[in-house]
Amino acid sequence: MGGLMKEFFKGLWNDNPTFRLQIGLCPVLAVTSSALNGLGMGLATTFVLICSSVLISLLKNVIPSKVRIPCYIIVIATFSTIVDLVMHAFLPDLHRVLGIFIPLIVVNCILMGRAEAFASKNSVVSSALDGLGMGLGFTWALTLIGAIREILGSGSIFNHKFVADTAATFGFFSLPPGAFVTVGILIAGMNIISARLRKAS
Amino acid sequence: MNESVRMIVVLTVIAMVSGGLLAWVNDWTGAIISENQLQAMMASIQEVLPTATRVEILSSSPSTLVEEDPDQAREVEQATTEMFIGFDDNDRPVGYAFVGEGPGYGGAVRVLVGVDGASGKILGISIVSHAETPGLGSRIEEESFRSQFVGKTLNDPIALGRDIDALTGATVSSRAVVQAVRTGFEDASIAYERSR
Amino acid sequence: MENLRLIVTPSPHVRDKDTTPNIMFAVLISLIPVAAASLYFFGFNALRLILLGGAAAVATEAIFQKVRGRQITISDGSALVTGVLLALSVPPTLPSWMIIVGSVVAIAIGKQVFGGLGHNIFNPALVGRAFLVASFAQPMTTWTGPFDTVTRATPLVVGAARSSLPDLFFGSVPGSLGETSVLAILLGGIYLFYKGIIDYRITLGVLGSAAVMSFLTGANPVFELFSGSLLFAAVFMATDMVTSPYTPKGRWIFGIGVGFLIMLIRTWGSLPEGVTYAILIMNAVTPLINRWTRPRIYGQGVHKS
Amino acid sequence: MSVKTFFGGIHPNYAKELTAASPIEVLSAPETVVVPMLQHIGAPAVPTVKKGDKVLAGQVIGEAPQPISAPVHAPISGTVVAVTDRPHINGRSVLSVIIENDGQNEWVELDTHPDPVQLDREVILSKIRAAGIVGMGGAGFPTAAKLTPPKDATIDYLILNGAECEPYLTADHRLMLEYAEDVILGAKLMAKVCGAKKIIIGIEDNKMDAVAELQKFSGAIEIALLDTKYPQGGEKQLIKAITGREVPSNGLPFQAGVVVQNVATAVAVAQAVRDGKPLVERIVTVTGPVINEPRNFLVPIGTPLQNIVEAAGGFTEEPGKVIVGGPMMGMAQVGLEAPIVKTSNGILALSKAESHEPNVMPCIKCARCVDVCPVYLLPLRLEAFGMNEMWDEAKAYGAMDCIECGCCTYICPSKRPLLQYIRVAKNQIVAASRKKSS
Amino acid sequence: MELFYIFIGAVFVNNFVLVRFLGICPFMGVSKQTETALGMGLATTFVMVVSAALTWLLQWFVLEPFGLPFLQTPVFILSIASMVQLVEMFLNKTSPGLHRALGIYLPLITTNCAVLGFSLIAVQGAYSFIQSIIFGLGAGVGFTLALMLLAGIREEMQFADVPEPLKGIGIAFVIAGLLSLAFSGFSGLV
Ligand SMILES: Cc1cc2nc3c(=O)[nH]c(=O)nc-3n(C[C@H](O)[C@H](O)[C@H](O)COP(=O)(O)O)c2cc1C
Ligand SMILES: Cc1cc2nc3c(=O)[nH]c(=O)nc-3n(C[C@H](O)[C@H](O)[C@H](O)COP(=O)(O)O)c2cc1C
Ligand SMILES: Cc1cc2nc3c(=O)[nH]c(=O)nc-3n(C[C@H](O)[C@H](O)[C@H](O)COP(=O)(O)O)c2cc1C
Ligand SMILES: Cc1cc2nc3c(=O)[nH]c(=O)nc-3n(C[C@H](O)[C@H](O)[C@H](O)CO)c2cc1C
Ligand code: SF4
Ligand code: SF4
Ligand code: SF4
Ligand code: SF4
Ligand code: FES
Repeated sequence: MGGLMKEFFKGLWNDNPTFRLQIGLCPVLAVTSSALNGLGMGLATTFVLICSSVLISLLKNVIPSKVRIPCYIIVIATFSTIVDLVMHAFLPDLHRVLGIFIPLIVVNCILMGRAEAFASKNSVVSSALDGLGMGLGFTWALTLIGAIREILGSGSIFNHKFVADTAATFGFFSLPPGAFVTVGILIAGMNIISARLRKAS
Repeated sequence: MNESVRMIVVLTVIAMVSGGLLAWVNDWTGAIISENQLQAMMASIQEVLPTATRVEILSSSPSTLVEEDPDQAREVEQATTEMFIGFDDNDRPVGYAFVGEGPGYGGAVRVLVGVDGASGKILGISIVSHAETPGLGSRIEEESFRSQFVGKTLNDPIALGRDIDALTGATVSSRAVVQAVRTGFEDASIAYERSR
Repeated sequence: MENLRLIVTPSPHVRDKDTTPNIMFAVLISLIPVAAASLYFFGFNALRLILLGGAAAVATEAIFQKVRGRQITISDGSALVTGVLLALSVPPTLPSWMIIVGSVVAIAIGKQVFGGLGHNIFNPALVGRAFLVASFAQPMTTWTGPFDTVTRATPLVVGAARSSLPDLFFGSVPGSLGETSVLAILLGGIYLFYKGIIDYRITLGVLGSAAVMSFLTGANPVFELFSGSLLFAAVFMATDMVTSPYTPKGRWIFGIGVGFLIMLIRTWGSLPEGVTYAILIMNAVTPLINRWTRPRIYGQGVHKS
Repeated sequence: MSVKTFFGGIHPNYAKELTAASPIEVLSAPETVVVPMLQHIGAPAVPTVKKGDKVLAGQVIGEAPQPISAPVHAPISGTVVAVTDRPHINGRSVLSVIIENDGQNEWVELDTHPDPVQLDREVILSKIRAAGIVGMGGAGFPTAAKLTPPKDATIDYLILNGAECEPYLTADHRLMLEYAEDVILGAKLMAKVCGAKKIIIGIEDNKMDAVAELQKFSGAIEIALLDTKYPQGGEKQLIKAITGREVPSNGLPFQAGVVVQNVATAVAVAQAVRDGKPLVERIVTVTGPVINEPRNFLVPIGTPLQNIVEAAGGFTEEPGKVIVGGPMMGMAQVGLEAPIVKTSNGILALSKAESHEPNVMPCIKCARCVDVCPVYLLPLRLEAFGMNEMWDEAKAYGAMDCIECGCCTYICPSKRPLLQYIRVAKNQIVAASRKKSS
Repeated sequence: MELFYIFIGAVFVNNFVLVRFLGICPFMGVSKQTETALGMGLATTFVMVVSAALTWLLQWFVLEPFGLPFLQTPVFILSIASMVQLVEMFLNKTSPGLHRALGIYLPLITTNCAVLGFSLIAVQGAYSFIQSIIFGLGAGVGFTLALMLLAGIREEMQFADVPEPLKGIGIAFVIAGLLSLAFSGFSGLV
């Protein structure tokens, strides 16, 4: 069981896709102007990640290795498209903000990376946990970035404004440059914390 | 099974299952999506044409306007793209709404304008889409800015600095709205007259 | 004479007396006419912004160096230059807390994250300014006239036809603190040039290409050079040596590029003034310019007879 | 006359007024002289005397083992008291012959020629080689070797280097004033040997009196006035300023059709061929803010620094640095024990205040070092490569073309030790290429 | 003129990397050296132009006429991936030199969302065939430009005393942010 939990926890910190592996970066920057957008994108990605991990793990003995990449692409693309359509139908506002980054989940290399490196070699349960951990690691990173940018840039959190409408906020953080700078500084923060943890242990 | 036959079979099966699944999801969501979009548009039109209970789409591309009057072609090209006519309970046209577009600070600003059919006065405008700077250009969405257009007719200047005040620090965005309203208005009124 | 304790170091054994702190303080001296003009035209606001901008920059630098455990080098004057230049490039009515934020960002994000003096890629004062514009676009684009606090449009917005050349020359026009007086900027620039601190290639490159561009687009070159922050930037900001190329040819390219981009943005962009961005963009190209304009080394490419 | 110059360079405080007007005084030989076997570029000379031998002034005490080397002669008459390693001004220990002065000043028989220009080219060359003459402008390359370029090379110009661009030094200046006739004779002899079509003497325009003096004898020889700027006397800069040509990178001056010789070398050549005198003495400027009575001396080679400083009245205060050579390229000394050699043109003493290493700050990319580099390098970049051990990049950016003039280090407002790191890079590049070839 | 605006817009005003946030992974991953950055940029530009043509044909001659726009994502990504494979094989056969220069980058590009993202945007924008191709060229050139600028700056950073926690990717993000800030000066140009 401890082994399984490890599959789950590694995505949250040590192998965090955003802060550690630096993969799947486009949505990290593009859709994090608010915490809610970050959360939505994170959960959508997590959904695709779990589904495709499970499916690929199930099919691992069926798929010939020569065509495995196209197969993975189809599986991932299918789930991305499903998320895209469903979100369009039921969460139209969020869908509009996330825009093409929902279909782009298919090229997010967290997906391909996990399919190739993990799901194709492991059991259904550990693949699901791996996907869940990676997805939640991605989700918390996006939500945190979104929250910071939203607080600084718009003076609100999860769309609840906590400053007067007329108050000046650091609009920089809502804009593209603010996205890059926020992520850069958060990566530095993660490095500091990790260095401390390493020293402590 | 031969290796390459297996490859082809597996790939085909996966692709077909995927295609089928997507087709089903698309069917299921497609209706909801178009319904949503219609609802959203209706809600906006309702906002600018309060008395209308039913809306008809008049034209959704410039070409329908151009056909009869080649002289208008040049202007029309950059103006009205979408136009709607509102009817009251008695199926009498009460006015029309059109989408106008103007170049803003961060890209095109699209504005929905509602006009009273009888008086030719603007009933209200709403901003359909824009990419202006939050807190600066985005203030074109504010009621106080939009309300300046209410009551204007084609005989009014509808010009920045004359009868419309720009938002401080956002002249570009303000001008985009004014231009979207003014140019759209001219073409749309011709189209509306013809349609009656 | 038996027990001489001699110092042994490699040659050369003599050094020029100019030092980096001297250079920074010379820039501050050269800013005196500009600062004086801004005090004259904008009064207390000018004093307030210059003092706060300078102090916040110096304090940020000290804190950053303290946290990093580095030697605190605020006495070299470079942070003060950044703070003062930032203050001189903002509108007179900017709230105090905003100039402080600008200075903190200029030093923290513009300079210290790169490793401090000499390592930064982008002009720190302009990083601070661009941050302020992105965050507080309205206060950063609201100008008041000289001697009063009535909001007025700058000459760039009003246009050449409605601006008086003498007003532009002496500085009696709305604008950012340091940019209005052509005379004061020229005085400072001549001093810097005389002291060998600024490179004529950059300044002439900016002014020359802007003049040519405005001539080609049918604008009035004199008006274009005298209005907005073009001249101020050409003298004090494009010339920041840390963020401009170090090859002779590169400096021409840099200056011409800045002038060209300023006029491009002024003429076709949606910003009335593109100086900040023009310089930041050329700052970004500077490493590539340096790499591609290496001087031919003496004797290379010469055939051995 | 128009003033010629090159691109780059610096204008340090020249401080030549301390000694420019002091005529050359002959310094009598000390009790003992220490004559190093290595005073030139190339293989060290091999001692031909041993402890206890009696020697005459002008007698060979070290033989050249191969063409790129130079024989060494006794500057005085006396007894060899030791042949052993002694401190050299280059900071290392070098095999030296120590001679105790017998006070007789007895000379070997000298072979004189009243009209040396008529001599055969080969004869002149062999006399130059036998006299142990090496470049006296600094590097000490054996003059005979430099005068015999490969057969297929054509030499258009012989340039005499009278620039003396190092601050403080006036040895060459006084030499041109007081030995003008020998300078011209030496030039003619060397031109004959190397087949140069034209002789040009390059002199900085702060020595107009020397120009006037030389013009009395120069005849067809041209004098080129040069801007007063360091390193005007650098061989490559001189060639560029006077002929507009460049020495190919990694090449030698003859490949640009030029041979450059220092004016003191010319005098030594004249005296060797006409008077048969080997190179056993040279002119040295003793100067600096803490020297009691700065002046110029004609000094027997092998005289310890100590004796020369004392002859100039000693120090006014304890010095911080004593340098052999000028302030730009000279060697800082650990003490005053080492002797003067053929290439030492000055002794410079700086005060403690002037000797402290300045506070180093980060490079602000002001490009002053770029603007002064006379070989158009990017010193700031080379320094960074040197510090970060990026030897390949340093090589690609021309580190090996650096002439080590020190202009970059001099001018840097952040007081960065640019040249120091460039030297490190050069050494590493040489070491790497040696390793590859072996 | 229209085409010119599309090109300038894609290169400067709505730079794919700095404003639209597409292709960030290679932007961060392959920008340590200017030489490799140029290789990656050129390879990506090439793939973009080819996939502009390919996806335009697929969209307007296959997906739309058969009522299958919902299959856009899988169809595009599969065809881009196969196209890259073909291009690689083709290059290998015909021009080993070019293959050596660009080959190592080609497989990376398939999973670079700039290419797929570009195709989706081009379809949304309802560009004509020629416009699509120019748009693809602009997107690629814009990507190359941003990549080169970042690489030039990051090379400079090896001499800089960057704070330890920011070293490497952290400072690269800050630099990208400042690049993006500088590029905001281009807004409104077209
Ligand atoms: C970062 C930034 C964002 C801007 N955003 C807008 C905007 O959204 N709308 C606008 O009209 N002007 C915007 N501007 C300002 C315009 O470029 C221009 O300065 C202004 O419209 C000038 O007119 P005004 O100050 O007289 O209103 C922005 C400026 C900057 C620097
Ligand atoms: C930076 C630098 C400056 C030099 N300045 C002089 C000078 O002023 N006078 C001089 O005779 N040699 C000077 N030299 C040495 C010359 O380059 C050259 O070696 C010399 O003139 C050759 O003559 P020689 O072999 O007779 O010494 C300098 C060398 C360097 C590298
Ligand atoms: C290893 C070496 C080989 C040289 N070979 C020759 C040569 O073959 N011919 C020549 O004219 N000079 C030769 N030189 C002399 C140089 O051209 C130059 O005059 C000498 O290094 C002194 O220059 P400096 O005093 O400027 O440093 C050589 C110098 C060195 C260091
Ligand atoms: C001529 C000159 C111009 C300068 N211009 C600026 C400037 O525009 N902005 C700035 O932050 N610092 C400027 N500085 C100061 C200094 O270069 C700056 O603090 C460094 O960029 C920080 O590494 C200038 C310095 C000099 C000598
Ligand atoms: S620096 Fe060189 S050229 Fe100048 S005087 Fe000294 S030895 Fe001669
Ligand atoms: S002179 Fe010094 S500070 Fe200036 S660029 Fe050269 S090394 Fe840097
Ligand atoms: S790099 Fe070498 S040649 Fe250039 S100035 Fe420095 S020491 Fe002189
Ligand atoms: S494979 Fe994709 S996600 Fe991974 S680094 Fe490359 S582009 Fe980024
Ligand atoms: S390139 Fe866009 S997510 Fe990686």
